[in-house]
Amino acid sequence: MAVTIKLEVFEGPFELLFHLIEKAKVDIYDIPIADITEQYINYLNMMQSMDMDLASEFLVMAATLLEIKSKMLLPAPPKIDEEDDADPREELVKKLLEYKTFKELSSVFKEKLLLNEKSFYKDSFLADEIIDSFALSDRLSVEVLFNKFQQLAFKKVEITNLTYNKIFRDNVTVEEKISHILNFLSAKRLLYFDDLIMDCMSKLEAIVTFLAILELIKCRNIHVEQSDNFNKIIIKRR
Amino acid sequence: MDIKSIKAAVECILFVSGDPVSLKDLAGVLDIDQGTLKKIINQLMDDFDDETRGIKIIEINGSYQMCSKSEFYEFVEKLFKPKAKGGLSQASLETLSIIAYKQPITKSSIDSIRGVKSDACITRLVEKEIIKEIGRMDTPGRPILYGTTDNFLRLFGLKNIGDLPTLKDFD
Amino acid sequence: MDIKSIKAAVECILFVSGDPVSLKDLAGVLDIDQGTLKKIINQLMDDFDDETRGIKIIEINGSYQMCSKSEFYEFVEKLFKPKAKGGLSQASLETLSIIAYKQPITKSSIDSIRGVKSDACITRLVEKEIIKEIGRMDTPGRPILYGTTDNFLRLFGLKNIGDLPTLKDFD
Repeated sequence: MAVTIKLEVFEGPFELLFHLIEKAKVDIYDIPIADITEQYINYLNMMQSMDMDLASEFLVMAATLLEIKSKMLLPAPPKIDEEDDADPREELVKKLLEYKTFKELSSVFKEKLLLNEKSFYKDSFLADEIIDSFALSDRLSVEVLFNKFQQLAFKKVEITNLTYNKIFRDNVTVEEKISHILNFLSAKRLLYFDDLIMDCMSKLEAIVTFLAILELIKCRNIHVEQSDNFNKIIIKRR
Repeated sequence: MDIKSIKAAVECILFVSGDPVSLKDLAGVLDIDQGTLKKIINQLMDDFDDETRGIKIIEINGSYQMCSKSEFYEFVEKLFKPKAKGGLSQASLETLSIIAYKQPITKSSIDSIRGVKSDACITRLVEKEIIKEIGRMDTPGRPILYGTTDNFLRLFGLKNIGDLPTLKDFD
Repeated sequence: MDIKSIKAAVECILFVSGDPVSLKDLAGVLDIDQGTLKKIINQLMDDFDDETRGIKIIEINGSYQMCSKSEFYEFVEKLFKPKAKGGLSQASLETLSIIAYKQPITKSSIDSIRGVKSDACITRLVEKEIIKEIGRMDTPGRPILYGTTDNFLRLFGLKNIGDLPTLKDFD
């Protein structure tokens, strides 16, 4: 993919043209097209390292300006009908004004965005979390808990001499996860990190999965990318 | 149910939901007609204007949502250091403002207004769920038509698309 | 900052947090002494008692949290159709009651009191963050010791673990 190099501060030909018109302090409805065209082309010449994609747009505009300039130099053709005496600059001016409107509006939007960014929303509760957002004093009462415990206590079970059970570890190993991920990647072009983690049955498995990913990155078996903050993390085979 | 309880119930529901809840759903669950409920919610929104309140209710496309008041941002920031939302570039804002006013609009129409390619901006705006594909144009190539989302309204504090600043002597 | 703004700021912070926020943190960020702030929060909690309010502030172990009033549960339930979980199963309640009163306690002790295996119940309670691992016993195998969480206190409306009904003629 081509690297976008911004031409000075100008995003595009309209922006540059506007800059020149404003700098020259001329009426947008009566642009001295010869002057502005010269300045515009000088500017293009000044810019040495141009991104090709952008450059073509700037060059198209240069051609448009030159065309308008030549039309204005020619003597006006004999009028065929009343409506045909359009100013050759008209189309360009119309486009420039339209662009200007949106450019101005974008600053209005910017202000609104800045203001609203300071407001926060609550994370949405999933259906099964709704219960937890209530102080369920009437649903899960302490009395219920207490009664349950009393009933159990009267069972008078021996609590001494307890034999401790073994603690079973989740037996997913990093090696297994690595082959699991590689298997996936041999079938699919890419994997989402989120999906891998969501598939895990336990916290430990999630950790093991993460370690497996780190190991695969280290061994240069996979390539991990994220296009922007909080976007999905994509895992690809190298 | 009296008005007081209705207000309380709406506050409760909006708090629990987090997400916007439509007037229709609220009216249905509270068993009141939408017109009456709308009036009560408007009153409730005024109640929240009080200076002892740190939260507010906003309206988006006929739905309501609870959010914090921006005046207290400094405290929230100090306490929770919220993740930067990563604003929008000038180019994205330009693209967005064109889509907002001209929707439904194709990429090539946007490009022609801006005078530059808008592919990257559009991709970013779609990812951020600020704009979305809202259809296809019935012309060769069936180009995608873009429009704004409810998230756009929320981000920019607009009730609905009619709430956009009006375009003056233009078009 | 006047009292009104402090109340609003606390409301805002608790709303954004969702989780409990300690008096200490609140006092720090608002730059007020804890004693004064505690009085203001108590006033604020009274304000929330009003019948037009659907949410409230609860105190848990010196922290404050915003939650919805349970009176309105029916509406929320209708609206969001939560999975028919209805809280906790009998087995989970039994297990939880043992842990609440006997903490710290190992799984095998729980099993032996209940007379059945409690693995599934414990897993579910840990997932719901009602109980947690609070340490290991210094015996062979180093078994996990379980105890209740702050979430447990919140769910049962307790300020602290000492608030549990006392066991009379037992133990």
